[in-house]
Amino acid sequence: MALDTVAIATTTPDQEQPFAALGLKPDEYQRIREILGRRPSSSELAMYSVMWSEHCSYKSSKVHLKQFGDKAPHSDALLVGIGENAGVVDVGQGYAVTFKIESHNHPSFVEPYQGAATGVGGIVRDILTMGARPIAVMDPLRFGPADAPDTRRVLPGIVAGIGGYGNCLGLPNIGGEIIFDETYAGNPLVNALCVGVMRHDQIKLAKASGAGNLVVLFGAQTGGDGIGGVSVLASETFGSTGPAKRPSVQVGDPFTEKVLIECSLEIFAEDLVVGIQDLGGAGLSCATSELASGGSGGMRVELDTVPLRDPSLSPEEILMSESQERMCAIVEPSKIARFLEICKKWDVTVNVIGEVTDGDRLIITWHGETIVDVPPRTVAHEGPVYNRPLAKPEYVDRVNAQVLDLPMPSTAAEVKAAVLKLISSPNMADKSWVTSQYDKYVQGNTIQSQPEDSGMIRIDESTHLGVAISTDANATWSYLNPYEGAKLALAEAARNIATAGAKPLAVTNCLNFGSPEDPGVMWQFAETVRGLADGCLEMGLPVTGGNVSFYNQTGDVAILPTPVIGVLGVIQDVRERTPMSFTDAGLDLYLIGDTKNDLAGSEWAYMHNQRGGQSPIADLQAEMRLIELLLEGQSIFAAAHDLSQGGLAVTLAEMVLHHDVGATITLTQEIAVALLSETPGRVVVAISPSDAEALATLASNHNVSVTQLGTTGGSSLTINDAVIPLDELRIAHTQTIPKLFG
Amino acid sequence: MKVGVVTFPGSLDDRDAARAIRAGGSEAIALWHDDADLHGVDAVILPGGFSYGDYLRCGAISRFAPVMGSIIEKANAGMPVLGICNGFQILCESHLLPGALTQNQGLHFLCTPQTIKIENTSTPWTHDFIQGAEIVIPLKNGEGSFQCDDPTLAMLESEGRVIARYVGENPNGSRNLIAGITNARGNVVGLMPHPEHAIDPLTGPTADGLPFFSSILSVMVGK
Amino acid sequence: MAKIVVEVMLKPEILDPQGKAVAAALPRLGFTFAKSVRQGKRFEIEVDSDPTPAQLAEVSRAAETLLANPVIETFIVKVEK
Amino acid sequence: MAKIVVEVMLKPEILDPQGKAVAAALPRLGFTFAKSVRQGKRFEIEVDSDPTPAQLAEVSRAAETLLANPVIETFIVKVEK
Ligand SMILES: Nc1ncnc2c1ncn2[C@@H]1O[C@H](COP(=O)(O)OP(=O)(O)O)[C@@H](O)[C@H]1O
Ligand SMILES: [Mg+2]
Repeated sequence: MALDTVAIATTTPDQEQPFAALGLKPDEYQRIREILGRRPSSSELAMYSVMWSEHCSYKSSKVHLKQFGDKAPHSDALLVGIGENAGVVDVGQGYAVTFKIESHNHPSFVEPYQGAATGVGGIVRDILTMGARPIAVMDPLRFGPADAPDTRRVLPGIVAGIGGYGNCLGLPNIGGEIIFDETYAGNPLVNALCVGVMRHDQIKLAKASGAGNLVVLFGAQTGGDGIGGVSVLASETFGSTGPAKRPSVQVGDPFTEKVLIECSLEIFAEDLVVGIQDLGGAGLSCATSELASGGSGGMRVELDTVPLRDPSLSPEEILMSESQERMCAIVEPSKIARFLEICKKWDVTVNVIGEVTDGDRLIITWHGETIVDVPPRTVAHEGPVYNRPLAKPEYVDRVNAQVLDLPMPSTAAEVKAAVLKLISSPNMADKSWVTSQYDKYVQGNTIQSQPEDSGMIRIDESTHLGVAISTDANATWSYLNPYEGAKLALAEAARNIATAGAKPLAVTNCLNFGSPEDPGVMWQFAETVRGLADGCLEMGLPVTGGNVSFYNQTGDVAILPTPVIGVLGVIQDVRERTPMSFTDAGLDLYLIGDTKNDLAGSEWAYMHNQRGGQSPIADLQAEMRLIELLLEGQSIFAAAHDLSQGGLAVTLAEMVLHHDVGATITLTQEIAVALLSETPGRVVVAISPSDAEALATLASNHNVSVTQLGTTGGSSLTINDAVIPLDELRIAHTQTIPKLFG
Repeated sequence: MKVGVVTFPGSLDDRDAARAIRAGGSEAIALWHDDADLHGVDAVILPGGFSYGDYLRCGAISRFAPVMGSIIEKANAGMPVLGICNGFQILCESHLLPGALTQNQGLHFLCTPQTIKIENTSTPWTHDFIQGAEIVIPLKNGEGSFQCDDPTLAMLESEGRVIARYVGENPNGSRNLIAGITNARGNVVGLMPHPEHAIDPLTGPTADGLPFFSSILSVMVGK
Repeated sequence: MAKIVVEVMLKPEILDPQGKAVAAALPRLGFTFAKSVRQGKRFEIEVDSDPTPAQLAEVSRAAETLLANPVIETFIVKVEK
Repeated sequence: MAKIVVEVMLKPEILDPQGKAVAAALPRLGFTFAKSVRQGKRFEIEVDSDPTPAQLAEVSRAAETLLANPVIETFIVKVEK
């Protein structure tokens, strides 16, 4: 195809262009023509189409996400908020921490290993871009039924891909989730979180300012990978036979990324960049337009200078390529020599591809001809915005009205059988088959990882300052009530930080939903965002960033609304943290918080194929009192473990198995409800008997109820008269996943 | 005592190894793969990681780094060298140690606290252990299965050159449960599991790995 | 006894980090012959007797489903003596 | 332009867990033709022109030092059109 230039575009206004094939709607194409006052050149069309895709432009979600700003609680800790590659939080002692979660759902369905691997690679670059050293990753995952053939295909590949990439980067994996549900069949969710740390004065932003400064592309060469991949793929509905479009898959090169990280950190340490942006979805289109748009607007790029892996690529393809492991920096001319030197030391490919200019246009040339001449803000930040129709779906009232009909164990034999059944179900079973494929020790700062409630990383060896992170979502509650579901996930993540003794500080989120063109899905989304924004305001936790993944559906069946909420907290001395389990016999176990009949949306209900009833209503004031109690009482807790999926039964089983120390429990409430209900806002703690009074005082000060459950010790989990030997419990808990996937 | 830690492109556990050296009472000196100068160190540790991505075979490319030329020369003259995980792989590829490390029998990367038994305390890296001690340190690798031919295996066993052995189920298919070996002279040691991640129970499973880093001081200064 | 060989290579447009690493290492060792290197897999399959066309077709099916990943790889089935 | 191929296989006495895993997976998928499977590597090296014997000897040296580990592997160098 002959080169289409701006000059040609001006003289051939009526030439037909394949905008629809590139995912643009007629009115969007018309708007581009209005912005430019002519038809776009083919390169401009390529840029607009990827940048205005759902994935890059947030066109369906923007109007809702605004609430995170509008309802933002005041927070002294927030150093960089939404809008940059990742938010940055002050954790004290001059340290800043940045964290963000992102989805790579669709690519991971197409090619599980590479899809998941490049998902990790992408989020790590977002964190690096902020100026931070990445220090850990997490991976909340969702799959179809554990025994479905497609799950057997995708799960091992996804797990190996996350491990393969993260391990090779030397990033400890400190947590995640693995949940099975039929709605994810054919549409697994691969969300990846990365956290990084830097000093306050090292924060970097994505902006190109200062005319005459150089635009520098460094890292991998550009190839034909995933042209239109992430953006188009993540913006397409899957047909029942697989993805509608099958773009070439991106292959990750973690070694190149590891070297890129070290090289970038050395460049940052010498203060050699004015602005920096990673190349992710939409590749150079995104990086150049966002950098220019973040600065004063003027930039000139000579596309011929981009180093290519495949010399036959056209300029449109170069602009859209999503080749991994690339970064784009803005560098003052006086600093370029040193910049190039550091790249040489690390053997990193580097090229000056352009410069910042005085004007307000992004101009890209190819063999001397101008192929792009656009106002960069219109590409990067002023894309289309949709107020999509939304309507409460018909199912909501219907399922909310359903009355659950569940077996309620009462005899000792029934209780024992129920606990063993629950603890061996794929969702509740031990996940070490997965997590043992992840390096958790590298960097030597991991304080907590799976199966603890949260991951915890030491960030200063001398002061013992640390951060903790948890990610949570209860998609069934979100299905029953998306507004409450979002708040409940937020509360759970915050609680999971606090059980360890860390103070919640900030929130990130990954909103995984079906098609935004379905008003019912859009309603779920809107309710979720409203719930999360209200919840964050009430709890005083700012949303620092996140990601939206739409079109997660197979045919017309959408996944459960799955808002994965990540909460980051700070702990002053990691040596003082509270672990999830006890090593000693003779401790007293208490339940903090009330248990109501909350079986709707529970694991027990799911195991009996029931997804009806009403989700619990989040009581965030109670959650905050519980968090305060946990933080204040930290010194008396020998162990603290959150109650969530699987209720008290699962929490107790996990605690006794962790160090092989049993417990004897006496329950006075109706035993099925006591064990299986999933009422939020509850924690089991272990204390020395001599601290009973201190706990009672804490409880009354914070207006939280506590109930003594029993004592630790022995080689069984005994609940009233049901005796479950630890060996039996362990076999039930640990055999499920290896049997399915080993 | 100055102990050098080599950083190759893709090394991951170099900082952790340096921390462990300091915890063991010595000074850690950073060495760079592209610099043949050993900066006067008394001993060298080749740390874990994925040098050059471990794309071809683990350690196959690193073996040719300029720094390795100097290390091979000094090792042959008796300088203590410890290769951990990827470092062990590099030592085998360099032929400082016999055998090779191949893909785990389970085909997966495996990260787990692993019990090993120390069987040779005469090397400068294992001197501070009690013969037969069972310790728990992390094992984490994808290619940790020690393989060699029968005569080599017989030689290693008869000369007491197996310095550590896995206890319990074979985690990766290594012949004779071998977790670590030494050269004929006893100064070069390769170890698959990671003692540098077991110097403090706060961040590792135990502090059992510390003697690997204190031994060098006892041997070279203490005696 | 006969040997069927399946050779699996990444599609040309797909990044091959392994081949790249080898290509970069060769000149450092003084080997300058390679313009580019691609790394793939080779499966040697022992079968009972000289394979029939039907059997080879089955091997191709196995290659497609198990030995190669058609999303990113291509393969060839051969008989070797 | 010509292509030199280096095929690297584990020595027969060395355990090949990947080959074993493939051999075990095939019958589960209904493929019963394989008596045994070994998995190796294949390097495709692009060179400028038809290789001379001297060049092939150099490739063999590269295979010996870098592409294969003689402790556990064997290799063959071929020219392919
Ligand atoms: N669900 C969300 N909640 C809060 N912020 C979000 C959400 N989704 C996207 N954002 C923010 O919008 C901005 C643009 O996102 P994105 O284009 O995904 O960034 P990047 O390309 O760097 O990954 C980022 O600052 C991101 O944090
Ligand atoms: Mg980014």
